[in-house]
Amino acid sequence: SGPESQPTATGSPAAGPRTITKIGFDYPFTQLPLYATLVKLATAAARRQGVEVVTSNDAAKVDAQVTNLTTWVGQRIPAIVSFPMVFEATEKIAKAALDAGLIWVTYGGTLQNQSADIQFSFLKGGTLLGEAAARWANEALGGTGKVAFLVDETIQLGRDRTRGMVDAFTRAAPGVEVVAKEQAIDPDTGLSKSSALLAKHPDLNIILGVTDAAAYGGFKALQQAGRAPTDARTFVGGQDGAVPSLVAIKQGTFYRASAALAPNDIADAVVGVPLAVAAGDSDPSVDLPITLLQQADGAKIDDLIAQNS
Amino acid sequence: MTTRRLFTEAGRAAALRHPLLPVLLLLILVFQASTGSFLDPGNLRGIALDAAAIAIVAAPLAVLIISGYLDLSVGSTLALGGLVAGWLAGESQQPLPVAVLGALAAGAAVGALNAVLCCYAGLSSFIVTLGMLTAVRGLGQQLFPLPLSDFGTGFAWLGGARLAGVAAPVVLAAAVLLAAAAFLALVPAGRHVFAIGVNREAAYLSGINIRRIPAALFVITAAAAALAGAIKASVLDSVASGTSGLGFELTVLTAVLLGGVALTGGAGSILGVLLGVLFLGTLQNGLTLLSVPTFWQLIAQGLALIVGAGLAHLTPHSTKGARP
Amino acid sequence: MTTRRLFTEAGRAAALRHPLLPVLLLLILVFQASTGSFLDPGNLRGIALDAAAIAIVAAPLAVLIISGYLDLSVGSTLALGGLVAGWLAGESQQPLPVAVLGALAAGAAVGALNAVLCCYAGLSSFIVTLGMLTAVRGLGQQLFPLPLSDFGTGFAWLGGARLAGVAAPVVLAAAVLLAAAAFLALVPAGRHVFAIGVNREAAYLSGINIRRIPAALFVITAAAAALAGAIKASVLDSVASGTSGLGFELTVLTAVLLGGVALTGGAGSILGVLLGVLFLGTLQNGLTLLSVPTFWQLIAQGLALIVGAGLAHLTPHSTKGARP
Amino acid sequence: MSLQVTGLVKTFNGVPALGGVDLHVPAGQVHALLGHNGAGKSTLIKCLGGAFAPDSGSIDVNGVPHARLTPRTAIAAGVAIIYQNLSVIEPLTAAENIFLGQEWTRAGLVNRHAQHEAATGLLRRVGASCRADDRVGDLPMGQRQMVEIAKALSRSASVLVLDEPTAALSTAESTVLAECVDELRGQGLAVVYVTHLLAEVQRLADAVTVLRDGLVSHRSTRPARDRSALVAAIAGTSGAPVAPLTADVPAAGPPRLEVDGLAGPGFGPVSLTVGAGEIVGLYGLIGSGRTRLIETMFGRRRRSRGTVRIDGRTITPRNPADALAEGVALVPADRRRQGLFGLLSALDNMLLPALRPLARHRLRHRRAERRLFTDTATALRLRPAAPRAPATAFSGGNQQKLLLGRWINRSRTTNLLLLDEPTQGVDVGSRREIYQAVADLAAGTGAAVLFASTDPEEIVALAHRCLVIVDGRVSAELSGARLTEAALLSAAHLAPTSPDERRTR
Ligand SMILES: Nc1ncnc2c1ncn2[C@@H]1O[C@H](COP(=O)(O)OP(=O)(O)OP(=O)(O)O)[C@@H](O)[C@H]1O
Ligand SMILES: Nc1ncnc2c1ncn2[C@@H]1O[C@H](COP(=O)(O)OP(=O)(O)OP(=O)(O)O)[C@@H](O)[C@H]1O
Ligand SMILES: [Mg+2]
Ligand SMILES: [Mg+2]
Repeated sequence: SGPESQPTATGSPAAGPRTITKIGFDYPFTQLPLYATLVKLATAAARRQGVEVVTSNDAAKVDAQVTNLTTWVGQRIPAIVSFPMVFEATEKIAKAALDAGLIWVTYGGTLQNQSADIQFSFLKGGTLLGEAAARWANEALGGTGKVAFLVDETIQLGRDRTRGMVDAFTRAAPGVEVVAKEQAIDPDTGLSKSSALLAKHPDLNIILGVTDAAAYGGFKALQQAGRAPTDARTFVGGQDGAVPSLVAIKQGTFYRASAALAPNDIADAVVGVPLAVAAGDSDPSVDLPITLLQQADGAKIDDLIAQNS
Repeated sequence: MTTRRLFTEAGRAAALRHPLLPVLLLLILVFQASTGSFLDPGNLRGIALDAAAIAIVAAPLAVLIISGYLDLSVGSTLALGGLVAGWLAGESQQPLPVAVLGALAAGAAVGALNAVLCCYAGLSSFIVTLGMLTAVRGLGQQLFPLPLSDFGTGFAWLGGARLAGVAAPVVLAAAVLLAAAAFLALVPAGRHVFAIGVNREAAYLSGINIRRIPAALFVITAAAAALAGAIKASVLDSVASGTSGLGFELTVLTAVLLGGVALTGGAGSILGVLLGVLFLGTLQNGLTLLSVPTFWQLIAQGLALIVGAGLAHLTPHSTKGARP
Repeated sequence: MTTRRLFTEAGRAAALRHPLLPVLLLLILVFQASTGSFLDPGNLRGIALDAAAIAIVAAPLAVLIISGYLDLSVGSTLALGGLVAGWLAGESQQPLPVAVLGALAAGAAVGALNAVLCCYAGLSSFIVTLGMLTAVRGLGQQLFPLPLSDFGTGFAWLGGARLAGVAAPVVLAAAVLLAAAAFLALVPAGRHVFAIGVNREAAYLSGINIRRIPAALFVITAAAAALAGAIKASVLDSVASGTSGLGFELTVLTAVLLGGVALTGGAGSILGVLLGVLFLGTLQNGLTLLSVPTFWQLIAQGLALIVGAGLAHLTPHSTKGARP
Repeated sequence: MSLQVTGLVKTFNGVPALGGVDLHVPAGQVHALLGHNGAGKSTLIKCLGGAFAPDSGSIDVNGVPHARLTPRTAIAAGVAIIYQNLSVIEPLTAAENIFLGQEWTRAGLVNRHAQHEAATGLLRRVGASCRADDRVGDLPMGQRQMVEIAKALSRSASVLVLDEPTAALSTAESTVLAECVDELRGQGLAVVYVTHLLAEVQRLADAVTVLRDGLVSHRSTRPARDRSALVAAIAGTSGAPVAPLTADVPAAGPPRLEVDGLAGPGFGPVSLTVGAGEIVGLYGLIGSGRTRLIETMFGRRRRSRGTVRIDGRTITPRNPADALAEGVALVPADRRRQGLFGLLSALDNMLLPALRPLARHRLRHRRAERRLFTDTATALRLRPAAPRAPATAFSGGNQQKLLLGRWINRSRTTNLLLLDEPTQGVDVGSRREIYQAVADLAAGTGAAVLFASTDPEEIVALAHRCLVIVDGRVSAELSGARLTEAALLSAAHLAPTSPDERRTR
């Protein structure tokens, strides 16, 4: 099952309102910049609600995530919000949590065993970026040119974003030649892969990244290849809403778009959804929108940058 | 020598050889006192299950390292084993023994390649197995780009069954540890492993087969990694080629070295390795129980490793390198 | 001995010592022939820029390894250096020299801790620096949880300036490589490095300070890693504590070992290290140019490492260990 | 320039290795330090060089007292030491080794040219045939020893200490070394000279001190005259000289070992036979090819042609394991590199190949192992006879006994025993035990024994018959009354040039 599949056994066995004092927030990609922001904002949101947030140290390892979740279930952390690295691998633990009378909230997808979920459509985020880039290509390049994708095939989230981005772009701008799909999620790799691609295709117009970090590396590679930062025939876009990329967008460079999550909304949901479940809310789940940010969205960008500092 | 004196000597020797033991006990005490739930049966079961997969690989890896070689490819081999077992059990609907045998065969194949390159062609085992770590990961992702899951109840036995109240993986791990310890202590070839690790040339001139023994250890280590992968796949009822066992090689190696095995070969014990595995498991579990913030956990883990190294240094083994 | 004979000998010796050289040339030829754009100045500049950061760390690390120690913490130290430099240049608006000095100081502090633990307390450098790898990463994330960017034009000089048409990082890397090579060949302490790596005890008995030299190398290696971090931060005009330099230690170590440096100490050359760095850079770049699918790239990289190990094995160095 | 050691004590884990030793060596004296294996000679010397810190006592060098020395302070005080375990650095050149730690520099850089010149002079002075820019790892043991001696001389020391410097040297090289020592005495150095060879004591020493179990048991200033007193003091028994064991020459029968035209890189063709129970010595200069011949028979090196037959059966071992399966055993010459497992226990070292034959139901039979160890240790006078002590804690001579015990014990059926320098570093008393053990093995089991030695005294004492090897071939055969030290020396030195010199040219 993936984020798109339907839950079959939603709901916690323990009905009726409860009070919870502690929420375990398990976000595995602790190396990502977003992580620190989320923890900070969620902790603040929790304090406003009078509950405590504890975090796990998964370091992007499935093994560690499973171990830590198991420990939490054993420890009876009353509510767990978890972003499973491998959804299938988490099903059993979620079930154990529900069986123990705990609240389980799935983040970024849906499990069969859960109390509620916080949904994002990563596919949708990718699609937003792909469509925006295609629109720009059709306008600025007349529907021609060359595009390179910096993709991620290793985890579900990456595959979803990749599929959304690539499919949407190629559907809407069929005349643009796809010259590469290279694995890259960090700026270093993004930079070196883009440099190599630029050697082969000096006229590369578009680099779309599965993360803002990777796309930012591509942004730097283009500049090193002599592209002026405001070049009119160049487009770079990424996903996440990372600060360096937002700054570049705001400055009017050819880094033109980012499919961004709103950390404040997420943090509120991380605290709010389990509390809603505890309060007996009949429909506690939320679906958080991913928004495409471009230079025109100056205020939103400022807001996001503020949330991230 | 009286029996009593023998015992006292053994006790002193154990404490001297394994200074990790008192520290592990102290750690457990502190965690129990501060969390109150460390020693809960459920929590201990969780630690044991995690430790089991590590121990199953750590024991043969320790023997391999004592013989003077190294295998860094176990993380990817674990993933490959899990994928093959999962694919056989799930998609191909084979019974559990077939799935496990398939995983073992896949692991053994990787191990055999390592063995040929390191023991017979004489290449550096560090680079070769680092290369295999990358290549086997790529192979696994190429063969199974998408996660596998839903392996059926037959396969669930491997990770979930209880034998006399103990989880099957823990029973397996105990068997592997005992076998490795018995091999080192009771079988002539066990001593040969030490001899090869200390002085290959002298071992060769003593008529020991200095290629076949480490080669067999490479195969066994890789097969054990694949078995651990199958167990993990069974426990989680799923396996993903990109993430399964990622970084596992460093965890196992850390446990082995913490346990007092010398990276240069020739010294180490299985009891030490068990202590190393338990130390890591206890630490990770205790830090989570204590709700230590993420980044502090990283710092604490790093420092604990260094403290562990300091203790391993106190063992008589480590006087090996001249330390004037 | 005539000059001519000297030259012929040197040529033969170089080919024998560095079998990676012909293979690197072959690789370049193949990539150029199949892609047509490998030798484009822009592409070579890209490779050189990547290789520069690796070489700056690989050169001192190689010397450290020759002396018989190891530093696995360079990946996190690189991140710390980038963070400190970026913070000084960006938030604190300090000029470039201050930012670079800050990074060097942070790196040197990490290196000094490694040095005390490994050289003076005598702990295993493998475990200690593995622990530091984790702890320093945690420290960096704790201090700078959010990514830093926008460091201003002054700081951009470090990664972007051209000196006589060559990028500043490449000039720096060349200087570091030359300094390391000259140190090993010309300075007494450089010869002592080999002596310590081969036989610590004998070196000690010859009156060599077997602690201070490796200790200094730890500090220099860590400072170099921090410098590389500052350069990367300047090139990218951003740095993130969680991902910067992640896995860098393995890349550098691989380059060093491919270059024929013995992990057991006592053997290696800086020319070999340079070849190792270029081999890795060329391989990764060429595979990208050829649009090899992701997972096949992993497989090819792994196999290339093994082939590289096979070549390193042909060097006279590796006959060091008895190989009956 | 003098050395004065007073009340030196050093214990290992509570066991004293030195129990309060006094030693006075005035300037211009060569002082022989003697004693059985494990008596504490090397321990004393390591205290002088700063390798060990003594528990108590003091060391006066040129009138300056030191409670403990470090290698640096020892060097600075003018003490130069040649340790029993060579400490050359293999990847460095001879010149770099000679000046290691004391490099000649110009503007902070190594002055290679000057070092090369000076090293060449030093190497010539000690009679070495290697060149200053040879990589030491490529040199044979004898040349390495010469490099080490040159290194000690380069330090312009006032106290020179040599720990069994001739153990790896042939007679010719030992003679050159003796001349060097003579010269240094003339220059007023205080020289401490450790050896097990009484001939050297008589040739060189002005005074002797004999250690016994860490205590001084005998002192003399006229060592040349009381040889039997020395043997008594060292061995702790009556001082009969090492008696030849060749009295009972085995009855002639079919040969057990027949070597026919055996040749390999650097030696041969060699043809020889050894009868049942016969002990045949191979005498030659360093580099004459004895080691290569022996190692080829053992499957350690490739043969280029020729056959080896045991009891009429041709054997073609491809590796040592094959040779061992045919009942061929080898005690190698390079103890540390080819024999010893430093970290492992004495029992492991001695019985490693015996574990399998002793096993019951494929499991180790510890009681039998312990019994065999005790018996073998007693037969060879191993000191201490501690099965669990690591090999590195044994003195040099006792390490050699561990290796001999590996193949000379009753768990083995040996058809052919190959020994390469079997008693290097073994004291006079134990040497007799070892000869006896070898002779017993030959007489008792009818094994053929072939051994290489650089010590003519040893050949005369142990061999029934001796083959003189020159330049990789048998150049003469001596037996019975013709087998004398003088005959051996003249036969070996008849060769026009030493093979070592030819090889390095
Ligand atoms: N590192 C050590 N640890 C423990 N015991 C040691 C160590 N080194 C030497 N000994 C012990 O000290 C005693 C003296 O040894 P030493 O090496 O000084 O003897 P030696 O007189 O040089 O003998 P040899 O003639 O065999 O070289 C021996 O009993 C030896 O076992
Ligand atoms: N310590 C050592 N390390 C490496 N190689 C060695 C060592 N000692 C000897 N050798 C090599 O082993 C071979 C035998 O050396 P060595 O000179 O002792 O014996 P040989 O030449 O056969 O003559 P002989 O035994 O008569 O002296 C030579 O090729 C030498 O280079
Ligand atoms: Mg001695
Ligand atoms: Mg020899």
